[in-house]
Amino acid sequence: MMVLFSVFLLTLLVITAIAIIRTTDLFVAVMLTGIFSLLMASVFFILDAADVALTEAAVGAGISTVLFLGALALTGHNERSLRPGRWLAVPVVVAAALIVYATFDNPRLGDPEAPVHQHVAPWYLEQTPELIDIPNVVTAILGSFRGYDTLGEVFVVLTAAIGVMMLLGTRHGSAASPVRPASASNGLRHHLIPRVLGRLLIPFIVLFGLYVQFHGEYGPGGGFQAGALVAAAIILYALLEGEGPALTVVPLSTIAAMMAGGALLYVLVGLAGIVLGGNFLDYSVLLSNPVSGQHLGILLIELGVGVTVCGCLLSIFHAFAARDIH
Amino acid sequence: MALVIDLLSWSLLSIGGIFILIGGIGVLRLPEFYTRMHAASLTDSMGTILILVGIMLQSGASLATIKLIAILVFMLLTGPTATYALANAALLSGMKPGGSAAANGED
Amino acid sequence: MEWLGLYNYWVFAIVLMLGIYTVIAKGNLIKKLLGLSIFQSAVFLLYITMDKVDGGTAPIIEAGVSNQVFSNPLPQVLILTAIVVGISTMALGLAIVVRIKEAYGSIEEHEIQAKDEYR
Amino acid sequence: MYYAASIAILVTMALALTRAMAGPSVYDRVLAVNMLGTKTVLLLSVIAFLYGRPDFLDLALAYALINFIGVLAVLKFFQNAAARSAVNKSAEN
Repeated sequence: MMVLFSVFLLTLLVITAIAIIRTTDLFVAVMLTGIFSLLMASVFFILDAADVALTEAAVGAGISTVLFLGALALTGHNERSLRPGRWLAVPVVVAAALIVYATFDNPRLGDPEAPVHQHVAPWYLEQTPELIDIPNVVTAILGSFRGYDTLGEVFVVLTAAIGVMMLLGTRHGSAASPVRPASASNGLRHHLIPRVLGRLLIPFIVLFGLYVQFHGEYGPGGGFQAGALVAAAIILYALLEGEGPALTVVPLSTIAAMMAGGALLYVLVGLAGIVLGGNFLDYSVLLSNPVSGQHLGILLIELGVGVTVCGCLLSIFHAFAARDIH
Repeated sequence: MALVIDLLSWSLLSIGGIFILIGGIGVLRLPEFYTRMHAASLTDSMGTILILVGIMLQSGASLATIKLIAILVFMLLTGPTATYALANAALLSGMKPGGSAAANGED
Repeated sequence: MEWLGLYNYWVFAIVLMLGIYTVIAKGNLIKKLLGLSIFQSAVFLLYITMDKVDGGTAPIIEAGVSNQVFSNPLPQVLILTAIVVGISTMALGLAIVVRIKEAYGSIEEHEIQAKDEYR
Repeated sequence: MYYAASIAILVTMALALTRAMAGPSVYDRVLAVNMLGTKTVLLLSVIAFLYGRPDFLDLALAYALINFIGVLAVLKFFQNAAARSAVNKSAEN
């Protein structure tokens, strides 16, 4: 039955993808991308990937729509296609047919004998209760077994955010800051009901973000999701009250400190492992009991991840929002 | 007793499902934006209440029920607010309610 | 019903190619980025499809329950981080598009190329 | 009975998706996206119970909290677009 549900959702997914491509209004395309993300999260959840679905929810529901709309506001939302290039559909269809042909050799969905399930995955599932002793195996792998990977990903996020700041942070000189429409900086202040409700929701979103952050060892969650959720709460504040007040609450210097501080915390935890006589990112030596050491290490690096992701997403949002309307 | 609770929650779930389905049909079939919004928002709230309460009866007194109550409260707060905001934006943009369907596009 | 077990892969193939088609055939730069994000989602779908085990549940060990079958946690870890990285790199792409718009006054590929030739 | 409810939700998602693609106005599409969001919350809650893992309700809770942001972002986008065209007009005159 669940397989049929996922088949139905996947069919909707394909239809949505086709609609995204066919529409010439980019605003509509962005809206459909929101639907795409919702369907994707449901499919992830049906396929047993609760952590991934939570990440897709935290990122796809609010932040990606806000970012795309922020970019559309700066570039215009009508696509003028003079060069249809429809003949390119031919090689694409051929390639799709080839991939479909190749899938007949794939192990079918859910096959326990599939090669993926034979290699290291059983080892992770067996050893996690012994070596790390936290229920969420995904967090254990993310934080400890494959800590290097996660460190790399955090630095990719940081680098991308720095890149956005370098591209959009500069002022273009001679334009002498054209008159900004008053309402643009004010947010949605005159919409009383959304404003009151938003103010009510923000503390709960932050609270939920902290829950996801620190409950990540026991249920779905962790630094990546929590960072995105907290960033979404602050972006909500910025939408309601305008960017100015949001920058008073969380100034740019704080955001920069969060971006760098989280990544630094991660690296320092790794270095502490070396100082205490272990390997880089070996948390077992942090405390006298190796398992408690692992707990402490994962808690700290997840905190680092969460702070960095939150800072990076906020800096990206502000970079787009502060760009003068040209 | 367990049977009564089961029956109650099942009927709530199925009535909720029917409400949601009606809302979906309304969004697809009604002639113009404001009527569609009416179909969407009312059935959304009612269906949400029925389905979530139906699940709550099944889960009994547990952490899950508290989470379900939280979900229900947030849905009941955000749903109508989003609808209000949308209707407001549409009205300000000059879309007239009750206008001829042709003016708003589609049959 | 054998085909049901392969349906996810077929959707992967179709969505992947739809993404590629948007990137190579459409001229609008933001549309290209949307195509890229569709492409990316297709890859996510492939990985998460591979993690499923029959009768399995999400790899979060429940206290006091033995003999649980778990789905593969490894692809989940890879995709979890990839989603957040994906949105940051997408933001970088959007930033570049915004700068292109400011420099060329357009985000259509053919108009940008025409301006480049004119110079 | 969970199955009946989830099938109703899935069918409604398909109907809302049709509305999102058909339009005709942008507001119809936003309405459809919002509706799909609430349906996703319900679907995720029902599936969490179908799988017998009620601790996964966190997901539905996350969507219930932040779906709202999307609608507000759209609202602000329209408002700014209107303000911008007003500024441009006054600059031209």
